[in-house]
Amino acid sequence: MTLATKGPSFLKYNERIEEGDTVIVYVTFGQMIPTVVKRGQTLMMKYGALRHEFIIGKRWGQCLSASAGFVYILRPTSDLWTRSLPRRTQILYTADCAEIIALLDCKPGSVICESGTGSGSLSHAIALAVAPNGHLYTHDIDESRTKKVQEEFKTHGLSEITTPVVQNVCTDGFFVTNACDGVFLDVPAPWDAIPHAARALSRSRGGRIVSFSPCMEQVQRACLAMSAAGFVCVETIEVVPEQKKIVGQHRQTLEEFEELGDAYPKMAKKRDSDGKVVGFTQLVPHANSSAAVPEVAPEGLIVDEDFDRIRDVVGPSFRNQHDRVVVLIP
Amino acid sequence: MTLATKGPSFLKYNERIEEGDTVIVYVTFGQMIPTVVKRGQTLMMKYGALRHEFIIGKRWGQCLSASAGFVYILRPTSDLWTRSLPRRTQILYTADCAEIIALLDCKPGSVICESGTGSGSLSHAIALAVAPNGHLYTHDIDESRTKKVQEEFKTHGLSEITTPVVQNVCTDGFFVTNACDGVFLDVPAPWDAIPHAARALSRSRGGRIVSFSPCMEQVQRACLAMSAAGFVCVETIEVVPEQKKIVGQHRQTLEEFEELGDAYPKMAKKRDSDGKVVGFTQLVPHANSSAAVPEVAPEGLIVDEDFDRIRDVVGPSFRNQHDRVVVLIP
Amino acid sequence: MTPPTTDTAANIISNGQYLIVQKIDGEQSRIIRFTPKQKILIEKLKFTADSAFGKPYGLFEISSGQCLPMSVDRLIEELQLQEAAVATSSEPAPPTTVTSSETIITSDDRVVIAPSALKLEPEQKRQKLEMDAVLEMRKQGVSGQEMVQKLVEGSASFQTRTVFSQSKYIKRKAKKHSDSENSEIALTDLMGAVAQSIPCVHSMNYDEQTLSTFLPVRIKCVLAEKQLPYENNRRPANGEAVENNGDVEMEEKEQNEERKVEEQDQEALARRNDRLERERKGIEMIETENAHSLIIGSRTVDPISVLELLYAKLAPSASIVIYSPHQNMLITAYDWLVKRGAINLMLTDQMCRILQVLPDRTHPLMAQHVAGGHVLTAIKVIEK
Amino acid sequence: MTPPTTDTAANIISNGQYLIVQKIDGEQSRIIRFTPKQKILIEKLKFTADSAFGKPYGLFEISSGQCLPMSVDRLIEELQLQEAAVATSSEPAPPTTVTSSETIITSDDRVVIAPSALKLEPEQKRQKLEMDAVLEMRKQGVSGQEMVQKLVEGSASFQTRTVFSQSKYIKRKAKKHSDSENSEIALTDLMGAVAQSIPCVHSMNYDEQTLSTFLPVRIKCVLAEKQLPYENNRRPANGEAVENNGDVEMEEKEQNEERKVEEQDQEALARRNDRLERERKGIEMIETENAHSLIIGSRTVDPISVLELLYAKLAPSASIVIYSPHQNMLITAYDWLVKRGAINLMLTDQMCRILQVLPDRTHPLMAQHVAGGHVLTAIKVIEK
Repeated sequence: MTLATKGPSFLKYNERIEEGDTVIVYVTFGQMIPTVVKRGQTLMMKYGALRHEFIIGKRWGQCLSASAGFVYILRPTSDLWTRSLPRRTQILYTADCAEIIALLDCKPGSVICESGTGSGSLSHAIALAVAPNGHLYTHDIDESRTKKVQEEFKTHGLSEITTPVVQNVCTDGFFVTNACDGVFLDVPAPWDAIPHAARALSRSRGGRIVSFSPCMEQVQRACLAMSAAGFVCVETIEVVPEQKKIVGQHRQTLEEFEELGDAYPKMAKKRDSDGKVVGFTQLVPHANSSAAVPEVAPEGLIVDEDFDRIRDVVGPSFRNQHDRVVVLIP
Repeated sequence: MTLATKGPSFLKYNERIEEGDTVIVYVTFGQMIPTVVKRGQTLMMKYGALRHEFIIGKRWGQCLSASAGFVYILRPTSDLWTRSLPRRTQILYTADCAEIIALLDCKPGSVICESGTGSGSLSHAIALAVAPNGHLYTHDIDESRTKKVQEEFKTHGLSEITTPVVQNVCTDGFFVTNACDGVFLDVPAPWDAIPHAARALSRSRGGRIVSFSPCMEQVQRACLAMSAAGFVCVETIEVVPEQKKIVGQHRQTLEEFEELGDAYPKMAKKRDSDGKVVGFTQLVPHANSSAAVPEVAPEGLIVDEDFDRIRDVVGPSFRNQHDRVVVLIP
Repeated sequence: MTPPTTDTAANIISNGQYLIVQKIDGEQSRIIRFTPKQKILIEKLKFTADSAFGKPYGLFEISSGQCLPMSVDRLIEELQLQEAAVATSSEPAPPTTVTSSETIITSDDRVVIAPSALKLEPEQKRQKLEMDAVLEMRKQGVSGQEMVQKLVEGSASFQTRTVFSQSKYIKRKAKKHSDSENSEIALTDLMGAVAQSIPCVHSMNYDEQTLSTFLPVRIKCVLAEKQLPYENNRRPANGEAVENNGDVEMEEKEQNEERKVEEQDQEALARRNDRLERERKGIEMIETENAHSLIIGSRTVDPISVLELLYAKLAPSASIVIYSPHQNMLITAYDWLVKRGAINLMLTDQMCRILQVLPDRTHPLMAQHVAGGHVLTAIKVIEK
Repeated sequence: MTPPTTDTAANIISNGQYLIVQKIDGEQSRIIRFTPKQKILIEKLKFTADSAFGKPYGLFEISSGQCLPMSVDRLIEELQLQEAAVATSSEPAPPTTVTSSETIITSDDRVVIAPSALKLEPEQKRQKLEMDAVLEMRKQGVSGQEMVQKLVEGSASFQTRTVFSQSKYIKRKAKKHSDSENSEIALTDLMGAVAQSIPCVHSMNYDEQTLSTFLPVRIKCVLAEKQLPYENNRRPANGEAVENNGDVEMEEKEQNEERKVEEQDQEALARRNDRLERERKGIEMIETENAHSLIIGSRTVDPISVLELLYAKLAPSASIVIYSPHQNMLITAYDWLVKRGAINLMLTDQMCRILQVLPDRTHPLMAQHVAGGHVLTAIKVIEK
């Protein structure tokens, strides 16, 4: 099996963007628009209008000026595709996709069955992982979804390694039997699909099954159905990703705090010291260094959870009438 | 209600340690031994023998030399008590204790019911939080455990604010009715205890209930039993604490790595540069700065989960026959 | 050994109090100071503060802008009435027809199970069966409370379904009321919310008992203390003394305003004197080196700056607890403490996961990282 | 459109291969190179490597130190036999008498539920009832497989109990076999374990296809490249060329040893030439500035040191992914990348929670923070 080396593809790129290529238009952090480049068309977004003519012939990663701002034109990857998908409900995000692909042991040459197809987010990730000589069979009961993803695969040059199928795997099983290396399930009743999955897997090579469930009760039933179908090493894993925010770090001395308040560098009022404040040396000693904080930055308040841990570590000297608490206040 | 100002207590201390005081002997990080100081006795531990006579009359926080090393003598707090408890199975740790006390809204004057007493770890934390004018009723079906904790409360000067009760709250309810501000449950069948808990709480003041369960199924049944008993704002919370390790940070340049390998400062072989290595300037440029890493430090390998996230972000250019992967190796 | 009962008067809502207002199963809880004629608005729910005065903290029902205390008994009673309606309903709507939040309380709603599995034949059959069983129990005159008991004790199948639905029912009920401007709210006093109160401890109306545990000291005084203002035989005995103290001047705008108020209001004067007296005690406590713990919680102040001022004054065996959203601040504080021989150093982080427990759909909520920072703890000891 | 089938020969275990060895439901999995006469030991389980040669990867049963392929069908079959034994057992031992891991498979064991609740009357009654129901189904001749189906489709009560026990039974069975030197293990090839393989890509026996995707380049060459060794008209066409290259000397001990082997073994020579050819290609790829991504994963190497060497050579729109256990390293790398106009910068961390799914005792395992570090990602763009 060979891949078309000509034509648009998530797998191969020419140095410059051609008509028919899928590009990811990076507008701002968190806002990306996937677009198939076509002469005569115009993309409308936050920064105004961008005519596709301007995109064609440019290099990937180029910064282009739209009518009201700048955007970047990026090569599509499965990660960018997932992040920029317009249908943002109920899709699997990058962290989950990565974990699923790892657990399925997807690699070039792997044959994988998936159900349901859904938005095609994971389908793209799997297809790219098994390329160029593997294959993805993706099943869904919704024909319109299947058609949509089939169209996307074609546009993205992935048709030859993917087969979208309209089929209910819970009742009718999978498109292949005794053939695949891995089965991924994201269906409401995985326990019904699991015996079919066992039949879809290659008897000689063995294989893996991964079932994604949004709730505990499904997980519990899926676990026992897997054991009953002869699967071993059944494990339940939840991926909890955390994103950190990198912010300019601002360290104040207590003197600076007394003088300026809990102000971040930009807000710091430049007042002349009039003798009242002692030991005032530097305004923002560490303003240029960066520090990572959790994405959920506190709004100037200590959150309850931290505070209660603090209280317990401190022990009896707090919230106790005999010991007194000294509170420093501005 | 007044507290004894004389005698040993978790609530009041004299400046110097007296006979009968409970002290926490801090041996090493993670190894603390709670001891009641008594003339004539000797504590045996990792660093040899320590005669209690040496402890009496010393200041809290003093460093003492035992026969084979140094230890510190610390004032007991509920946190240190929890951490140093010899019975380390099935006890609630500081993070959970803190969360429970916060959710129960324990404060000086609160009246709290607890079941089971167990190791008395949480009982101590609650007693200290409600002191000096609140009260803790702690219930357990195991008389020996109750006796043990009662003895501890006496030794720790907490007798007057605590009442240990041998009673099965699931069948016989709590020691008080229409009286308390909060009920904590850590029993195998909380659903049986919840209606009793509703009766134990003050009708005029209202109150809170917190049930701790090790497994999902108990949580599910407890939730519905709470709603059925008229509790509102039912929430399920899991505390996931994480401890970070602060290590000396070592930054190598690629040149240094090529020369010395993945060596931490102590292990770095001091070899003279013989002209082969280019741009070698400094051996350990940042060795004195510290950095926090998760407690599960990697053993020189990237763990699978990280790697798979890496792979997915990178997208199609990896694990793909058409694109090639350049790997830098020493 | 009788339980000490908290004074009932302390549980009564009064003019000027800060209260926590929370809509039952609402999204947010807010701290609001209740003053006369004030309109309180929370999540589309409106009522006058006056209507809450004189009533004890607890559960309220909002009706035509008025706060009416609501007992749990009535809540359970209403629940049972609603259950009876379910039992006598003859034509339950199919579960999949639930469309809007307004119509969400259909008579069938209590036994809607596992929406994610609704498409499947066996699931639907099971629901049907259970619905029949529930109706049968109703016919036999089993009361709601009894039935809950039976279900909890009985089959796990019923247990995880029907009564969960009940819990959901309560939530939905609250929601419906909300839509019709008639819903339960909870009013709680602020005592427990110490976390939020510390930054504003000087302005909030704490009760006597709580106030006595706080000794607010202005940072200005602690910084000035470096030059020993109080040791200079100028220890202030009351507010006036502090005001006459040249080292710690009080020409701040706020202070001036307060002075005006003072002239008009003897009560305010007494409060101020009390505050300054407590400040003096606080400074004294710091000076006598008897503090058993030091808690530092700030977004921007370098903890080392505070440690340099106060660490030496802590009693040996004292705990040091430092919160910061910035890990780097804590790392430098860690190095500082290690140099001074502090022991039992720990840097911790914490995640709180909220689980949504629903019939056949128990799942963790996505937004779960509550703790926006790290905590460094240590114990001060007397060095060898 | 027929599915491409992987060559069967590729699935056969052969001499010298690196394999992942894992005991079913064991604690650890290890990478072991299988060589003749080698004794493999994993969690008290011992067998000879020879006994695995010539057999396909998969499930094995260890018996008297020998590896015997085991089919899933047989596993299920044995399970059913065992179930039948349970069904005919007349005197189930009381659940609380289970004392040691050896005797843990009592006939009653399959329906032991929620040990934490065992002391309670209602719980015990319920167990008794279900035990009876299970025995009744057995008497009616319902097969294990069918029963599982029934239970899954039927009452949630049965579903979460009996079949869970079955899953537990499989685990216990494995455990028992382990104790009697007779247990299942899984042997998997290493292809998927790329994470572990990268640091040792040059020494592991990858198959042709995988090898072709790796172009190992020695750091030495990349550093030397700063002074353009290959551009100096001294581009090496094969291994010899590299060896004669004065800038990139090859006097390392390992290389010398390899040269000896080379003299004896033509095959090794070919492998070495191939490796050097791939290195040349790798260097060329770096030079043509066509790399679509840069992944940096190191415990100690400052990512900036690598970025300074390679960032300029990346194709625009390339992804940069940096792993480090030290957050500070990534913060400085972040600043470096921001200065160069990189976009879509993200610093992420990840926790993997393992849930133990057991009958009425589903709970998260304590040790759950797997990911020992952070990942910084960015995309290179052409600046305005």
